Amino acid sequence: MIIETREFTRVEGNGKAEIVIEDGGVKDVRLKIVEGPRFFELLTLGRHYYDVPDLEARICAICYLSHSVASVLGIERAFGVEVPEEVMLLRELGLIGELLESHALHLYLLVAPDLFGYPDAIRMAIKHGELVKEGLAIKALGNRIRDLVGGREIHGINVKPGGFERWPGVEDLEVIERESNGLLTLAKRSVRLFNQITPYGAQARHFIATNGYLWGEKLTSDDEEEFHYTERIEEHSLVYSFAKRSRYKGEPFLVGSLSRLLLKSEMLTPTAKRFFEEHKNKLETGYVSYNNLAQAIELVYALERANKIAKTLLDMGIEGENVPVEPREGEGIGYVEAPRGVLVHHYRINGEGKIEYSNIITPTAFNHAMMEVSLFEEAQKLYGEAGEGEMLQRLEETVRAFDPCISCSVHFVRG
Amino acid sequence: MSENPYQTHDARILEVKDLTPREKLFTMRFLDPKVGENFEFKPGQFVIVDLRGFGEFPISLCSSPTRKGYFQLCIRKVGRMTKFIHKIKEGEVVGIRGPYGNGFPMKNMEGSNLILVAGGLGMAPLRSVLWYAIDTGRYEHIWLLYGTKAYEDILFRDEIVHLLKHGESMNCTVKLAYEVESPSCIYLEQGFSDRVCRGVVTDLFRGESFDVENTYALICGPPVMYKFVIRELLDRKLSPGRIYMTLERRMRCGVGKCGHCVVGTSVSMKYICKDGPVFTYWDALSTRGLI
Amino acid sequence: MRYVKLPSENFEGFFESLKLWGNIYAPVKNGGIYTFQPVESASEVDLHYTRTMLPPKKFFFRPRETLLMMEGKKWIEPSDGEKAVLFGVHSCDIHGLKILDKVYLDEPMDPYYKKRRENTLIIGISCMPDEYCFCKSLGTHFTMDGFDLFLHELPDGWLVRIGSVRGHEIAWENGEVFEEVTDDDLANFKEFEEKRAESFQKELPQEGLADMLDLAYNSPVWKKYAEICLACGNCNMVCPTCRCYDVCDRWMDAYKAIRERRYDSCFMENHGLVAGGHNFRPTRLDRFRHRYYCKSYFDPSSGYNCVGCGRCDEFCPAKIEHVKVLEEVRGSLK
Amino acid sequence: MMKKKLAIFELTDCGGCALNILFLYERLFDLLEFYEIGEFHMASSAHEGGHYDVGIVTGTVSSHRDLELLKEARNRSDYLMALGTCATHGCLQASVEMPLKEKLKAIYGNEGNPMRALEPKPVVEYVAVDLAIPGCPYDKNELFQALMDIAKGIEPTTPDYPVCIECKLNEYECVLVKKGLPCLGPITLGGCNAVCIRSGLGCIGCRGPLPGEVNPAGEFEILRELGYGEDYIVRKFKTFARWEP
Ligand SMILES: Cc1cc2nc3c(=O)[nH]c(=O)nc-3n(C[C@H](O)[C@H](O)[C@H](O)COP(=O)(O)OP(=O)(O)OC[C@H]3O[C@@H](n4cnc5c(N)ncnc54)[C@H](O)[C@@H]3O)c2cc1C
Ligand code: SF4
Ligand code: SF4
Ligand code: SF4
Repeated sequence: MIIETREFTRVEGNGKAEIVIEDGGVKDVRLKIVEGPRFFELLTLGRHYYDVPDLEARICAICYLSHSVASVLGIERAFGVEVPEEVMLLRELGLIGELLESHALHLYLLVAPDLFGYPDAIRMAIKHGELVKEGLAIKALGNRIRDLVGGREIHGINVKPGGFERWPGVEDLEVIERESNGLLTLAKRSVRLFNQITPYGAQARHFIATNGYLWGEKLTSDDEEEFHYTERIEEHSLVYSFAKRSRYKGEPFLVGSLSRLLLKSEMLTPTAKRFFEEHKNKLETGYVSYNNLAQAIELVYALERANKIAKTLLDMGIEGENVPVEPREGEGIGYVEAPRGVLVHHYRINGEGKIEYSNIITPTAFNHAMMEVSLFEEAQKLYGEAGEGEMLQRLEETVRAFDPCISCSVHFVRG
Repeated sequence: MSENPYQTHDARILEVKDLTPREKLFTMRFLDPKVGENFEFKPGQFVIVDLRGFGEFPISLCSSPTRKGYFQLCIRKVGRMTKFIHKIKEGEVVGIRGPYGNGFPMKNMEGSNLILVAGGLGMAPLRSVLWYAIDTGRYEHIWLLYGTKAYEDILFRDEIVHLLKHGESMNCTVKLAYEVESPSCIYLEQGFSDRVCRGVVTDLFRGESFDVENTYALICGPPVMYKFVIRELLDRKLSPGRIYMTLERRMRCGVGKCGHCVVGTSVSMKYICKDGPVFTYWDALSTRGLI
Repeated sequence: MRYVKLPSENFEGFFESLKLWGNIYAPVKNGGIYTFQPVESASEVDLHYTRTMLPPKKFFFRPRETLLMMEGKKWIEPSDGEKAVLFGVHSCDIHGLKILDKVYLDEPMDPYYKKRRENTLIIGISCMPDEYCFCKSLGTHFTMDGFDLFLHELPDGWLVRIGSVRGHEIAWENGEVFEEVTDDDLANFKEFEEKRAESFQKELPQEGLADMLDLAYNSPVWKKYAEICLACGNCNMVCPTCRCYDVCDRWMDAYKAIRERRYDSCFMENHGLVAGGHNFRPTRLDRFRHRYYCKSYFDPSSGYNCVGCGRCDEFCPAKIEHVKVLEEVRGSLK
Repeated sequence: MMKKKLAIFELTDCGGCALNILFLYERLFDLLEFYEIGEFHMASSAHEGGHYDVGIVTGTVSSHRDLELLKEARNRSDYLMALGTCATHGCLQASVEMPLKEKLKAIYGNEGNPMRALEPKPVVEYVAVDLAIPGCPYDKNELFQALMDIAKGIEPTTPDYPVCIECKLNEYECVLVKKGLPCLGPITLGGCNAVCIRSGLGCIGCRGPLPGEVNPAGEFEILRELGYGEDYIVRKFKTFARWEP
């Protein structure tokens, strides 16, 4: 017998799960991404590098900047371009804006209704209006940063190889400095709120992240030194899904907030670090549901870090000089931490600056196997114990814990 | 009220009447009696109707200024705003500003014959002229030549039939041309065989002769109609200065600012809203693009 | 006309004193263009600018502005009483404003335009033409009115013409920064004007222009240019005498609306469209021609609707040149 | 007053057009004065079914699942809106000109099509819609105005001018004329407030071509004169709107 969930709601994109029941027990669980294929890799083939980040941004709206930054980093590495600190700081600021926007959306509007037992945040707002407003406030700052750095709340095209077309002004940075500080209390409150989450899903055994907090030159894992994705991660296609599945050392692994905290806690800002220490034992169990708690802690990190970056940039003064980009033959990989985990853009570019090969692996694709394992374990736990409705609800919550971005996952490429 | 020409005055819709499936007649009165008293207009002028929060659009006044205490607008349902106003019910309030435009030179024409040539919705502004002329009795004889698609499309049908029957006593000859045959039309045609026929409006000129020295023609209809009617009139030697027509263009302001209704070339430029909407055929000859 | 001299060393003091009259807006370089922007100090101003992208009409007839705001079911007017000083306006643009005055101050007056005109001082400044200017051939390179003060560059300062009572008051209240004009100054002024007169590279002969164009209504030249024109409307937007606007009501929240107007362009397909789908200027050719006719319309009381500022040429992506089109059309008559 | 029932149906896309609705922030609550949300996958687990007054579809039809959902959306909604360039023109994901089989093979390494993918096409290729708001993503104020108008019983207005108009209203430096960047503003439908030119970049045409008598040939010549290759220009033109309606 196969039990099928409805399509997941309160996640980005379209997916569902099938639970295979045999001999009175759960035999297998399949996570089906039903979002149609999107062919982004093909779209960029033969294109001039300059236009590529704008197009790649369109892979996903929630994390468009992660895509454009990863794309830009990949291109710059292929050309051997080095950009000055202010450019990297601004890009990081953009990624932080994205993290704020995405985590606030996910925690307050998509997960919180589960905690309080509502179908959505709009209906939840009737009783818990303050909470929804707090979430929207954090989200709004995130979007403001995305607008500033990226050029638009969604799919801006301001992030370019070599720098930016539009540079933020002093006033813009002052606003960010002020607001990031002002919102910190809300973020702290969210840690307390999402600390209520109970453990469910599987316990991850492997964690992978980039070697820098929000972007990196390489990947790192719980038991390895730094490596390139091509060296340790295999992927293969599935007949029942438009997304592919990846494994590390033959095993599922986790990317995202929880992995970042566990692998890179020494990079955290002071308050975020304190929170991490406080909840460390819990987080270290590796239950995927604690990803939500990790996200809340990351909100604190993001606000503190945004504040710091704005201060630094104000102190340094923005030069606003772009680095000239000369196309040359080369290959480069851009690693970025999208809000939901590691994102890879890999390009080979020819001497004229045209894309010859491109491969994109998104966090949800990395997490695919882990999601299936989690669903499997959760289904095993609940099948026969709880009613079918309750089980399906819990399975949906399990998927939601990953903050999956299904749109992204449907087009990682082999060029 | 303030001096702001874009401000509109509240007017209550007293009555809404279906004239045809597409046209409704709105009878309105200003809420503020002072505004009502100051609202003096000439046949051929128009107002701007303001549905606050949605937009504005120009509509000719179709009642005669001789009828006091209210004014009437005949509105065809064609697009966004007009569809919306067709949903509005009696008793509701809309904004009105105006009257705008030059209107027909009714004073100058006193003592003369008037030929009103209406096509379709063109009947609306000419109805104002018609009743003004009848009410004041200052004109020699009035012809109304009205071309319509079908029986159902005849605007102010009751009035038209009434005038077909009793018009002569008011110095008024009404003639009607219809394009689509129907029992009702045939019935009408049988009743008034000399004045109702199947055909287009120009067919109604057949058999008519005018005293060209003492006659004015007033035309309003769809853009394609003008050329044919004017030829008919010129054939009868009517001077281009005695042929009046009322025109329409897109308008945003109605007071000669927004530029949409500007027509002409380097030698002559006209604002339809301010210099018109009534023009002579001579204006059309000297300003390209007017018709 | 009254004349005084503003020596270079007093320029800053004079500039500062203008702040008493309102917020100062002046031409500032911004990337590859100039724009009129609020400025705090004289050093921000580019006194030798060629032309701003949007002409000073933007202060009186705003690119976008709220005409009315809904309160309950009534419209109320927004209030805007800003006092401003428009510093550094070129002669052609002053002529442009005079043409706009003809429209917006004609009865019934546009109250928004009128109020801002009253609340704004105009300080003109002399200029040197670049490759786009053809104001001299239209007689708009010099203006006798339409300003409060007009500054003409001299080697050691400025010859200032005083054009209004308010201008006079400024000169009066700042007596200490001005000097009497000397013969040397006049000689320098004359020299500047002569040099300027010789620098024009473009000319639009006015003689018989209006009637020739009318006669050339069916010239193939119109068609040739209409084919490369993008109908993007940029030329309208930057024109100091274009004044078409569109109006739109918008919802600000669930129950409040505003009525907003914004610049419109006669290149838009709907400009001549009326209900029922009839379009009085259905093709790009019609609209292209319409703009040229509108700009070349000769009003006996105010002259042409074009002041020769060169903006439409500078900002046309298709590089269509106003003078060239008109000359070719006229030429095609022979 | 009875609230209208609103449903948002998401086909294959980046999620931006659905997300952008949430970005209305407090104005979302203004809309909720008139609407009740019956279905909105991204934000709600509610699933009321039945009849909807207003349906919004985002995304392209890229699989049989999408097509089924679209048909359902059309059948159940009185007023159907295609929202975003995916739904109105196909956007990026529909711009790869290659047979579907080859595309699938290039990406998934086999020719089978177990998930029943379809050649990605905009919503308007399959069903008639009452309103199409393009943009990748669309301007959220435009959606707000449209939904307010619909709520109040009037047809929404849609922009009918190129991006250049708004670019000039904001007094942005023209990047085509002054920097020689390939800006598609002159031939692209406005309504985005020229947000990309605000950043000093050329419009990449995400709102699709301006309908009516535009002049892509003229734009093509201009870009060629600026030194851009023909292939490059053609591809740029087609990026968002291969399925131009
Ligand atoms: C002087 C004058 C007198 C008129 N008298 C009448 C009348 O008595 N009865 C009648 O039914 N109609 C009359 N019209 C036409 C009427 O104004 C249009 O039918 C109406 O504006 C259409 O608006 P809409 O929103 O329904 O149409 P849409 O086609 O949806 O129009 C959208 C917008 O375009 C503009 N527009 C479209 N058509 C016209 C037009 N013809 N004139 C001006 N603006 C237009 C309007 O601003 C409108 O809001 C007159 C027009 C003018 C200029
Ligand atoms: S700026 Fe040039 S291309 Fe654009 S409408 Fe004007 S003349 Fe045509
Ligand atoms: S930058 Fe682009 S959109 Fe703006 S005016 Fe120039 S061509 Fe038009
Ligand atoms: S400027 Fe062009 S690319 Fe940018 S949002 Fe507007 S239409 Fe889209």
